[in-house]
Amino acid sequence: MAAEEPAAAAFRKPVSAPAIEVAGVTKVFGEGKPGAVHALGPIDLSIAPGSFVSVVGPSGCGKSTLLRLAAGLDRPSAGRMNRYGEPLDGPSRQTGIVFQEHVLFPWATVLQNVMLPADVLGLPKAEATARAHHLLELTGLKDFAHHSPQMLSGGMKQRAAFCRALLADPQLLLLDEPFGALDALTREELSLELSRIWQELGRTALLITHDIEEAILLGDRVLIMSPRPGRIRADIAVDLPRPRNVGTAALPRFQEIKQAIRELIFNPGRPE
Amino acid sequence: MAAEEPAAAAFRKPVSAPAIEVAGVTKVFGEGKPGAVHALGPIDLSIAPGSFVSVVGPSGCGKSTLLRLAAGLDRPSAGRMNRYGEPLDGPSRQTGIVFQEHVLFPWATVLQNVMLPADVLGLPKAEATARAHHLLELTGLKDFAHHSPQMLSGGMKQRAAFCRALLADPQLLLLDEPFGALDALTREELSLELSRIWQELGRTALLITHDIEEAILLGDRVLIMSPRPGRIRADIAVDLPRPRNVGTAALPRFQEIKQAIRELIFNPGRPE
Amino acid sequence: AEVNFITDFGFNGRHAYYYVALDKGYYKDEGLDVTILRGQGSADAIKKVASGAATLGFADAGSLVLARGNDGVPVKLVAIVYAQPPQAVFALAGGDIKSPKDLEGKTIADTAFSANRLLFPAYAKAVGVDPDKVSWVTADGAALPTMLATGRVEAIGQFTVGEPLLAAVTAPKTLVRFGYKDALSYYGNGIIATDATIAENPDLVKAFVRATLKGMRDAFADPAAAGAIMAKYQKQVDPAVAEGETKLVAELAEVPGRPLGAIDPERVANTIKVVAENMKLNAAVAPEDLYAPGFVE
Amino acid sequence: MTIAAVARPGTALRRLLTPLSYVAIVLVWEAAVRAFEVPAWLLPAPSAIAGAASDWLPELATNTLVTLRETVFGFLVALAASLPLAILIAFSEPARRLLYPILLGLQSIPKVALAPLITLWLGFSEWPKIVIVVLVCFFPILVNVVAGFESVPKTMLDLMHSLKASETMIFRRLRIPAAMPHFFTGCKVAITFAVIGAVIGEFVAAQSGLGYLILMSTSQSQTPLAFAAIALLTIMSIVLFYGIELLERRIVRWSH
Amino acid sequence: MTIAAVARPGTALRRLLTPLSYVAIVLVWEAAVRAFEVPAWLLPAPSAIAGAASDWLPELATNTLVTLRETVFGFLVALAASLPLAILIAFSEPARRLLYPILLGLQSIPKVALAPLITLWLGFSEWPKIVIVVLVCFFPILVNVVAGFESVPKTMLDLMHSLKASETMIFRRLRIPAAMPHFFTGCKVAITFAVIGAVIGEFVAAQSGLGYLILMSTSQSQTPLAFAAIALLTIMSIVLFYGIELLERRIVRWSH
Ligand SMILES: Nc1ncnc2c1ncn2[C@@H]1O[C@H](COP(=O)(O)OP(=O)(O)OP(=O)(O)O)[C@@H](O)[C@H]1O
Ligand SMILES: Nc1ncnc2c1ncn2[C@@H]1O[C@H](COP(=O)(O)OP(=O)(O)OP(=O)(O)O)[C@@H](O)[C@H]1O
Ligand SMILES: Cc1ncc(C[n+]2csc(CCO)c2C)c(N)n1
Ligand SMILES: [Mg+2]
Ligand SMILES: [Mg+2]
Repeated sequence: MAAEEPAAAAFRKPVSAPAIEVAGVTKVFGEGKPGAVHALGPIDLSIAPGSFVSVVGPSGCGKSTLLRLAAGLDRPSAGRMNRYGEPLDGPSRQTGIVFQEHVLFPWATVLQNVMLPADVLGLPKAEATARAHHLLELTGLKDFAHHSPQMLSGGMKQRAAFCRALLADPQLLLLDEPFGALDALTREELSLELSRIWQELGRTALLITHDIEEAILLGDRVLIMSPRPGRIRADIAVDLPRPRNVGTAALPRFQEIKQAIRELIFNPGRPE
Repeated sequence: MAAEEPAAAAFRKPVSAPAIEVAGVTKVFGEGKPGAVHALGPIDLSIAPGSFVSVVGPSGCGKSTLLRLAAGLDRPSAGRMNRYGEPLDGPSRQTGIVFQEHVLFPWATVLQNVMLPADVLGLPKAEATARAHHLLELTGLKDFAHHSPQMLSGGMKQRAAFCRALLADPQLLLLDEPFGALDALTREELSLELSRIWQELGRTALLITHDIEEAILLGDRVLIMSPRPGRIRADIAVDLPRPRNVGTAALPRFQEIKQAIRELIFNPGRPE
Repeated sequence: AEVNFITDFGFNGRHAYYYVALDKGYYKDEGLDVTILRGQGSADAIKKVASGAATLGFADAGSLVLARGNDGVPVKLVAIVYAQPPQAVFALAGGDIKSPKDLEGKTIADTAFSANRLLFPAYAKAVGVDPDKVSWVTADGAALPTMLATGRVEAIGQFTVGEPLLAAVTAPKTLVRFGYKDALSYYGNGIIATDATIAENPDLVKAFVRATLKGMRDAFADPAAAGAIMAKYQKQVDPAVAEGETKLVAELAEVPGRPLGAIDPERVANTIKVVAENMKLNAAVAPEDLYAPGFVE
Repeated sequence: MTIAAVARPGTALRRLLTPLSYVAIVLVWEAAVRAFEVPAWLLPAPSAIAGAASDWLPELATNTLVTLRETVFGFLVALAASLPLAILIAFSEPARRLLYPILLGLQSIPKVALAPLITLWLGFSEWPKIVIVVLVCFFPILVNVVAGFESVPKTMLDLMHSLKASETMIFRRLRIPAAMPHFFTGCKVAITFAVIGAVIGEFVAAQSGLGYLILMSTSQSQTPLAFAAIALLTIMSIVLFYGIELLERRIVRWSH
Repeated sequence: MTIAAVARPGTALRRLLTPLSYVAIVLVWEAAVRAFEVPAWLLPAPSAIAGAASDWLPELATNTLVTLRETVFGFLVALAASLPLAILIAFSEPARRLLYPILLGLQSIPKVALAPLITLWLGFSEWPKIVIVVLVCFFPILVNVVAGFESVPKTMLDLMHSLKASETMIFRRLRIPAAMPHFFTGCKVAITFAVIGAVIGEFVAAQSGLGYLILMSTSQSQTPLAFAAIALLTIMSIVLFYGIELLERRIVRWSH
């Protein structure tokens, strides 16, 4: 493995090296074949370490594609990508992902699913188990730890996937609509919980969401993407005080930003 | 098959026979076994033909379970269910469902997936194909008709499943978060499209959603469910004018109802 | 008439005389259109004849005793070919096996339940060997010659007519043979037909036997020619091997003072006795049940 | 679980259907043999077979044990051999291109033709028979397990890759559980061939076992005994098959 | 697609790995036979086998065709028989309980033992051989297809049930496509057994075919010829296997 672990790299490199840096990246599926889909880009993007970036954009515009590229699961068709100053050429153990299709292993219990990163990364078992139970409790899945995932509701599966992504306390969180299947109350609770964890531990996060309020409530920046092929139409700084909480959404500045974003989304004709 | 098709039954029965009638229904998974889950009820509910009922409730409270019971895919553990005055003892061809996990066949194209009900119900092919293309166009999937579902984004898959549910123009629509994976704009467009179709053709609809605005915008009534085991905590009539459109959400009455529902959800202590 | 004739096992040089009869038109002269089919062992050939899959066949008299006594198969001998026991034990020459007595303490390989093995006690007693001091192992027929050649076993069971092929494999080493015919007198293989065919179609049976015996006499008179004819029909058979085997068939078939093919009731009785003493026979078999007289003219 | 399990008649009756079907076949067979007076050497009546079986009970019992041991042992060896090979083949493209054709070649060689040679090479022991059992039954396991390893959904692979899981870890946590249903399908096919392999082995190189007994009874025209041995082999095979199915139901619970 | 396909060396080299591995085996074999002076009747050298093959070219060619025809025909009959049976078994619980054990019994009967009887019943024709091929190879198809039919995810079944689709429709639109990968796995296993079945049939009841040629040449100690026939059978089996795999890749595109 040529690439160093980003956590270590972060100490060696100038502090300013972005967690994720994307330059001129495009993605074309089935390149050269008939029916090829130009999904993304060109995109330029830089995510500072410790920042929280929200992404909103129309369905099919390439958000998940971008996230998979950032995770090192796919290679861009063109352009360069760095992670903590090093070329991004594969996944890193310091990344926690919630996939849009919350993937759970049907042969394992909910707890075993949540424990997967500890298993794979070889984390101390007792600690990890304690953390898993803590996360399950937090997400209201305590009573289902030893159930099989098939017995969970859609939203419960999503919460289990969320627990799994957080288990190893990764440096970088890549979240693809992690609360999409949750009711408003649970959603708010969990997103504030995420915000708290992120701030407390100083992690970096990239959140894809369709909920504009959520994007603002959590983000330092909100990226607004154009329809396919997805480009960054706007990059809006969220200058709201931290820590954020239920009250934040009531602030006039919040409403201002929300209105600005809604404008951008609902009147896509206006160029940025 | 003893049960008559509801479409026919609707003509014979007094017009007042509810489309769906639920009396004292409960659902316990794994009844009698250790780890049994009391998922739902007891629930009493009556859905008038031609009405649009929205359901909101916390994740895991039994919404999908209720929908599956209404679809005739599961049997209740206790209680009675009727469809258009007849005992509900299995699925009906007059029902269109969007499942929470938008199920698409990977071996078929998007168009073929959307055409499935026409195939199964033996509808005239040419007509159905025209309708399928119309629906794909409406949902922005025109260019992907001949792609395979694996090539779609999460939201695009959901839209394809939505097209499939509408293809055969069913009497009863059962929709489990059909727009959950869509961005705000697409979501609004499609939900208003649904509202239009429903009103135009005089169908009955049961919509599960986590979006309170969507629940109000579309529903004649909004059912608010309690946490598991899910019961109906509140049944709120939405006395907003029809047809609804983008402007509806701006009405003060809309905001009033929304506020009432938020109250109920975010302060679950208060009994109804 | 169409006649399916089934051999006892495969197509070997020892069957050359049937091909001689075929090649020289002896069957055709009798109005018979003969197809020679390959057998899977005597027990199988007997059943094939009994079931009508083959009209006539070539099978071991001992097997026939068992077939009648155990399974009640309605088949009889109509002519004998191996008028003396064909079974033998072979060892490599130049080793420490020189006489039958030397087999004591040795291991002999043979196919499962071959008559070589089952009748060995009779032979052993006749030549003064203790059969209990000889051990037997089982191997597939295809592997036997190689086992002897490679020294995996010290001796193998084989029909005397198998010697040429065996010699080809063990060459340059030569063989010692202990033939049961040197000590015992019972029948080996002969031509068989069902009771029904014998009763309903005796002329056909007679004609077949007649033509076969004619071919046999020709073959015995000129084994080299018989070998060449055989190889013409069965390319895989080496003419020299077929020639050698034909000579050995003659050794078994020709009994001084008896017409070729003729069945001696006394030997039939002795055959039954030997089988009954050495194998598991469920019901007694009378000599009349085993052969039909009058087909060898 | 079958599809029709939804519409279930009385459970007791359903349980009995399998044994009843066997009984029915035996009865029809007996009746047919008697009605058409089929001779014993062509097709013996079940009663005649049962008679032979009771006459030869001790021999049948000991020989059944011999064949059973060879079958099970050979099957286990095949299992032990084919699992690492399947892993190697699924794991590495070069291994797949090198090994798969060779194993396929090995499977393709008609074992009935090879059996005598194997005896020649391995001498008089249990081994020729076990090698034949292994050669006859490793392939269904191998092919099914390879297919199972490759049946893993891409989304699950992505999950593991996102954790930078080693191939070993992906095997342990993902491919192996995902391949379990295929593995059992392969085992169920293989075990029936293992029994057949044992018989082939015994035909060619044995002093005991049911195959040997069949050979003996055939060569001595004891047809009912041959059928008794065949019946025992069939029963052995069925019992082993359902034994594996039982194991499968205990282990693979999630696919339902 | 293998897992390791991600890390791919030169494609041309990879393509050549399979043939090269075969060539390597043959060369090692030749060298070993020469070095240790293995006698031809124990293990002939590839060159000796090639020599025999060229001497017997016309016979080998015609007999190969005979065996190929039996194999393919028997395989197709097995396919035609096992697909409806698999549907019946997956479709109906009583059919499963009645039929599956019987078919399992049929599979479990050692065909080597049964083959002589089948010839007795069917006489000297093509049929005993084809029946044996069918009996030897129907089971892997059946078991795999049944497993395939049952591998359908519950969510997809719910979708079909919600449309009140008939069982026929569920089969056509859901179970059959879902079972395709299993079906091909079964076919790949079955085709190799079909070749073996043809050889067993020819051993017992044939006057032509490669199995017959093996038997004839072995009985006359023409070992190189026997090996040439075995080699041809192996090649036939490999070609048929990869032919099915090719078909699979054209038809099953979605599982990747
Ligand atoms: N494997 C693939 N093959 C071909 N096209 C693909 C593939 N994956 C994605 N696409 C295409 O790329 C485009 C972007 O997809 P992506 O999943 O990134 O969208 P998204 O922004 O996440 O949408 P959503 O909000 O609906 O999830 C879509 O048009 C999709 O059809
Ligand atoms: N097959 C099953 N076996 C056991 N328990 C189940 C099963 N299906 C659902 N449940 C349980 O029933 C309860 C209700 O599930 P349901 O899917 O109806 O919730 P929901 O309201 O749709 O939630 P969400 O909004 O998260 O989709 C949950 O606690 C779930 O664990
Ligand atoms: C004497 C003798 N020579 C060679 C073989 C080799 N062999 C064993 S099996 C087989 C194929 C047909 O059975 C071949 C060629 C043998 N067994 N016996
Ligand atoms: Mg997406
Ligand atoms: Mg749900």
